[in-house]
Amino acid sequence: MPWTKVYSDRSEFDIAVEKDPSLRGLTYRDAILEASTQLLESDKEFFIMGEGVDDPGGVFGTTKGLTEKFGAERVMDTPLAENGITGVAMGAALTGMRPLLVHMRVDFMTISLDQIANHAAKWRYMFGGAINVPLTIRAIVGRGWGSAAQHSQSLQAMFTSVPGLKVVMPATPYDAKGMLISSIYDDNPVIFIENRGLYEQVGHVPEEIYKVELGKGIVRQEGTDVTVVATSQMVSEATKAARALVADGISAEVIDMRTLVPMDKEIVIESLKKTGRLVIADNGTKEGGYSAEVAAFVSEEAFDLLKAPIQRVALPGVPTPASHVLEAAYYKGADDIVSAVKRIAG
Amino acid sequence: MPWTKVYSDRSEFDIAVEKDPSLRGLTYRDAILEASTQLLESDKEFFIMGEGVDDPGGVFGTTKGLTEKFGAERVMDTPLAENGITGVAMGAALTGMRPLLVHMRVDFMTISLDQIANHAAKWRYMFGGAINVPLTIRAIVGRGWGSAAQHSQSLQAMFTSVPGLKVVMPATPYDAKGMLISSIYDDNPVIFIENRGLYEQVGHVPEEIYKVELGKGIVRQEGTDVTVVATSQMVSEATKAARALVADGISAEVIDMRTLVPMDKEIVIESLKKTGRLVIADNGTKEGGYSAEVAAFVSEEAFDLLKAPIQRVALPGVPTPASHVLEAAYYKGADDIVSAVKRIAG
Amino acid sequence: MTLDTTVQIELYTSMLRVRLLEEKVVELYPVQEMKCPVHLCIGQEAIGSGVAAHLKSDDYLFSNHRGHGHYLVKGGDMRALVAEFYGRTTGCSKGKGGSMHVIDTSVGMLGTSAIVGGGIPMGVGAALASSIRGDGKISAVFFGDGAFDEGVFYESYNFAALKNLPVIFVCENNFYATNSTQKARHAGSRIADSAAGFDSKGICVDGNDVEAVYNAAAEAAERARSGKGPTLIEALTYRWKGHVGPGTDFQAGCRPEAELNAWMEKCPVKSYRTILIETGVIDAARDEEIRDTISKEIDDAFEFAISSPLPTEADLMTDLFCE
Amino acid sequence: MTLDTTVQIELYTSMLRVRLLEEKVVELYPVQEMKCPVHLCIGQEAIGSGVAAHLKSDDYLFSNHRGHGHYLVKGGDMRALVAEFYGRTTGCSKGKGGSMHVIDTSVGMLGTSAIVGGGIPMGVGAALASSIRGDGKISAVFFGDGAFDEGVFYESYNFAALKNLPVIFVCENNFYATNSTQKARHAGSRIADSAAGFDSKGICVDGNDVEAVYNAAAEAAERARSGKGPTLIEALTYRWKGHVGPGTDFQAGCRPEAELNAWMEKCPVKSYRTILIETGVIDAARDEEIRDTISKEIDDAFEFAISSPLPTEADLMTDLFCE
Ligand SMILES: Cc1ncc(C[n+]2csc(CCOP(=O)(O)OP(=O)(O)O)c2C)c(N)n1
Ligand SMILES: Cc1ncc(C[n+]2csc(CCOP(=O)(O)OP(=O)(O)O)c2C)c(N)n1
Ligand SMILES: [Mg+2]
Ligand SMILES: [Mg+2]
Repeated sequence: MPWTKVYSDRSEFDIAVEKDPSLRGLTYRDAILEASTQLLESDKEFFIMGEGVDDPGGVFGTTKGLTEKFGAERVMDTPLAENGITGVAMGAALTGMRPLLVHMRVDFMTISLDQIANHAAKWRYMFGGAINVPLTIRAIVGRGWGSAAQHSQSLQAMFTSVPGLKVVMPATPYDAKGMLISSIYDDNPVIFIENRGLYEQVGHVPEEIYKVELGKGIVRQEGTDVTVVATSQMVSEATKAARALVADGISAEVIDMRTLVPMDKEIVIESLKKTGRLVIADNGTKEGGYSAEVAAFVSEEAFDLLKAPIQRVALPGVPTPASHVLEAAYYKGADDIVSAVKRIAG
Repeated sequence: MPWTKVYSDRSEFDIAVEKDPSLRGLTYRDAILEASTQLLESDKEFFIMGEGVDDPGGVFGTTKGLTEKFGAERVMDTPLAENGITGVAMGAALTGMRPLLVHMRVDFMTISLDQIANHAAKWRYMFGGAINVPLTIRAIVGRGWGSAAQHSQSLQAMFTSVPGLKVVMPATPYDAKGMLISSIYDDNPVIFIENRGLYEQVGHVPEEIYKVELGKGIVRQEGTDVTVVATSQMVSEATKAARALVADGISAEVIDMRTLVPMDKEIVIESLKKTGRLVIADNGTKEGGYSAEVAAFVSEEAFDLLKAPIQRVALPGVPTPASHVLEAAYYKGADDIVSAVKRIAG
Repeated sequence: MTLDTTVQIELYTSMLRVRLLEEKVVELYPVQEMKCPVHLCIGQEAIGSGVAAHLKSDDYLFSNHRGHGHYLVKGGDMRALVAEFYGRTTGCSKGKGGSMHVIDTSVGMLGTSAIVGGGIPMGVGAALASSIRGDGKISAVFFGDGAFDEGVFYESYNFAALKNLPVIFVCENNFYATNSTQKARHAGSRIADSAAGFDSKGICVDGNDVEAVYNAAAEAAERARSGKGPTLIEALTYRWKGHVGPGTDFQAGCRPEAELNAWMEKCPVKSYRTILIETGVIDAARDEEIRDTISKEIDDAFEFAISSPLPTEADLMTDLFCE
Repeated sequence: MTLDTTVQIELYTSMLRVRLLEEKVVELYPVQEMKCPVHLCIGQEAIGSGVAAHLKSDDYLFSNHRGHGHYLVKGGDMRALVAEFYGRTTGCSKGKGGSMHVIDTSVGMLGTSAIVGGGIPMGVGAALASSIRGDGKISAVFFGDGAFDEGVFYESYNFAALKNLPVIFVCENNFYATNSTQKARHAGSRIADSAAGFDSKGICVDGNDVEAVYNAAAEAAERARSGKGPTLIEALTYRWKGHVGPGTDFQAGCRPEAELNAWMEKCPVKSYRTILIETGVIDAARDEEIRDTISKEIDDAFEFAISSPLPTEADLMTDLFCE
């Protein structure tokens, strides 16, 4: 299936198009923009709000031109008031609208954690199912350019630790579009996390509106020796690693979790039945991160399948440093996954 | 050592006093109050602030009478403005003072997560060690009485997921006093988490000022068959469980982690060398909780010691329900630990 | 402006209904079958009643921890409210919310947040939805003087005023947040005046005078419905009971007894009753009749609640996500 | 009030020093050796210079993402600043902070937050510390009109006014937060007026007129030092460069070019130079001399930075906790 494929760079996709000219290439950024555009066109109850969504640059390009096209009431710049604005979006959602709130950087969402964790996450349960919260929040995470501690966090664990939030991290343009549409039509609050490192990535994206089911992982690369469970941008690092490992005679299976909550445990367990070895690659902090939950559930529910220690490839337990030398040491990539696999591969 | 002992109820302590009249019994609540009083008396740079610290009731009794005694400038009631006030406390800390900020319920700290996670946690690292943040925040967690979703969370995982915060959860009156004093004199931001279910617990507490080192767990009960790693109020549940398990011929070792970050991995590994079996008991949510990190680190660093799946006894992945029937089903106790142990015990 | 007697009787009935319900809670709470904290609004009834008189059934209302009255005046189902106090499956939140979390979406009562200030932006958001849809609905959001401390009030009001949204901010200033006085928390003292900073309208009103509240809310509702944006109503009042629970709190040193007594003199229900009787709008018999009807409704609601089933363990994991 | 010529020359020198440093950044940034975002304050120099003139070396200052100027006017070490731009171990934050996170505790510059509004409560907290200690120090906190959107501003100001703390709030209103205009974000338009809601003092001042800022800050500092509490200074100004980076932004449609040009006419440095020359405080030769001294300092700082060592991988895990 063309849409299950991860293209690590543009040239790879170009080769694929030569073979199959029906493929429609779109960047991850444009996939988000296209989903947003089509939702604005097709659904009066859908609207977008966020700081700078009407900016000439359009939140890294993902909202570019939308205000001009759909008006400032449906694509609305907001004051810098993250907690209040989140509550505003939530209030609109409670009336049945489907707001999409955009945060240029996930770091700013700590300001609105009360509305997210105490309100959006709890409103339905707390009222015994009497009301839904069809709110989606786009959170942009990932590496900047010397952006340092307050502008490049990857806070997925903050959201996965609170029951009541769906948390998704699409890794491909195809999933970015399909999962954004699914998130909007999901009647629950969804934290939709995008790694800005993916924006330039190109992949096949159908023109029509389509959904990708939330809560399902996907095998990006089949393998038999070791399972690499990856999220978001680490998926392409994992596929690169898998390719490199072939030379060592190691066959790695790469699973893209796509949805962090609710977690697709089945797909991990099925893979471990083959491989018995697990590496988890996530771009959040290692200690207390999402990778911890994957390791924990496996050591609890699938322990007997494990033939070797679990390995986590995730960020070290310090804030992001600014200096490029330190940044390079801080971030993890395919090499680190290769090393982790080798540490436990039979 | 008298202070390493966990007394599950008052009568147990009374018996201990009969044997050793030198024991000085104090409730957990009064241990906090005593530490606060002694710090106020002995250190001009120490002060307390928080909503209701001057209340006649005194934050569940833990600050009772302090404003009368030390004045409203050193034991200061604040507006309901959690984010701002946290920043204020932090600003005072940056000048070298040692503020203690008190939150009646951890739920309200989500409002101040920006100051905690983006500022307090990062200030030292972000400035290359040029400045310290000797700020301590008391966060009260745990079960209420039909208090429901927004008034009874146990959010330790939210703090342990952010590098730069020390996170402690003393389980006994002795540790409550000693660790509060250590936290105040630690030059780093410390989240000091108290389970309100512990306030009535009595234990030996020396009268003088003393410290209990942060970052060190403690074995509360020696055993050989299974290790129960517990936090806070789950420590006494774990000791009860260990006692009950004797009847089944199972010898459980109970470890009180005391400090969640930095984690005392050594004490867990040492115990697993004996037992090879691990149960983790924490009063936070299971999925994405602190228990996940313990399981993850063990499955990564001490996998070879494990003879059986890890088990987690922690809260189910829903907000706290109000109805007492649901509350009873929601919370975990000694019975659940016993069951978990039995599931994996040989 | 002199009100129509029908409206006057409605206002009176509305307040009395809240008062009698709360008094029943006071009576039965010690039995310990309502196993959750209750925050009573006895003494503050005029505010909800006066404001809600201007809300249509499909207008929106958001409230806080002290929300029983708001729920009732908006038309929320009394049986479901009381059943919620008792943690029953027939409760408005199926027992999952308890007294602090009540909802009745059928009358636009979209919930209460027990996080101080938490409901304020939601009221603004509902108004934003109405504005985008152009459906003519308005929102009211109730909060205390404590919530005025919170930055989220400021952010929400700014946004509402900036976008001219149809929302009424109702600050019930009872001068205390738990046991902390307004003076201990606010550098300024005139909450209503702060609307000026947003080039918006603030009205300070005697919150124990239901007609004064009614008139202020009339203006606010008119502003909302005619696109003039939000209004900040500050209604001065006093809570008779302790912050939480059915008892009084002066014994514990929380507040001066004399202060309470002075405010009890200004009881919104009793004083309005006197006015209505003196002006011949009702007589004692009619008053009895009204009380009787309400009392029956209340008795029925408590019976309903007490005889309703408790949830079972199986209900614990339901209602988190909508499928 | 006519200022002493020494003060005038100091103000001029202070502004010029910031301007020339920033211009050097503009010149060298394209080389891509400063590998971090830079937020330049060219056009806004008068504010920091005018305020800092009233701060003693041990008074406190907190700033934001646009903080190079504040760092310099408070007396921060220029070498360490530039080395920080270059991510060197000799940087004021050892390369861990980058341009957005600069500090010099030896002169009371306790850091900058790149979270909009994040530094404001800290400035209040430092003032609280001074108030408790009675050490006579005051604090200044610099923030933009964007930070005025945030609830934390409101909470912080309320607390400072409530407790009469010795702190000066300096809002540099350059009418934009990134590319969002003040009108698009504030329901009201007079930031300084909002102090009235806290029964406090607000002063709106021409932020491009260094003496006007100086005079406003004199009053604010006097209030702070004499126990009269905070003052909110709103200084109207304009940023010449794009929100981030060394280039202009009108080409990209971020702002009207004419607006920029009009503000460039009101250059705080140039216009003050003209005044000083016209009033004979300095002459062209003296101006050259001042510029020369500054340029040498700047060249030295850049040389120092560029020749300083980069951190190594081993530095990654240090500085998290104080042992
Ligand atoms: C954010 C937050 N801080 C603190 C609390 C604890 N708390 C619950 S109600 C209350 C007082 C609220 O006062 P006010 O808003 O005036 O309402 P009132 O109780 O007077 O009706 C406080 C402090 C809370 N629930 N939420
Ligand atoms: C809480 C928060 N929201 C958004 C941002 C992104 N951001 C960085 S600077 C900025 C504009 C700030 O405007 P202002 O406070 O006026 O300062 P200026 O840049 O004009 O000096 C924004 C929106 C941020 N850093 N923090
Ligand atoms: Mg109140
Ligand atoms: Mg600005």
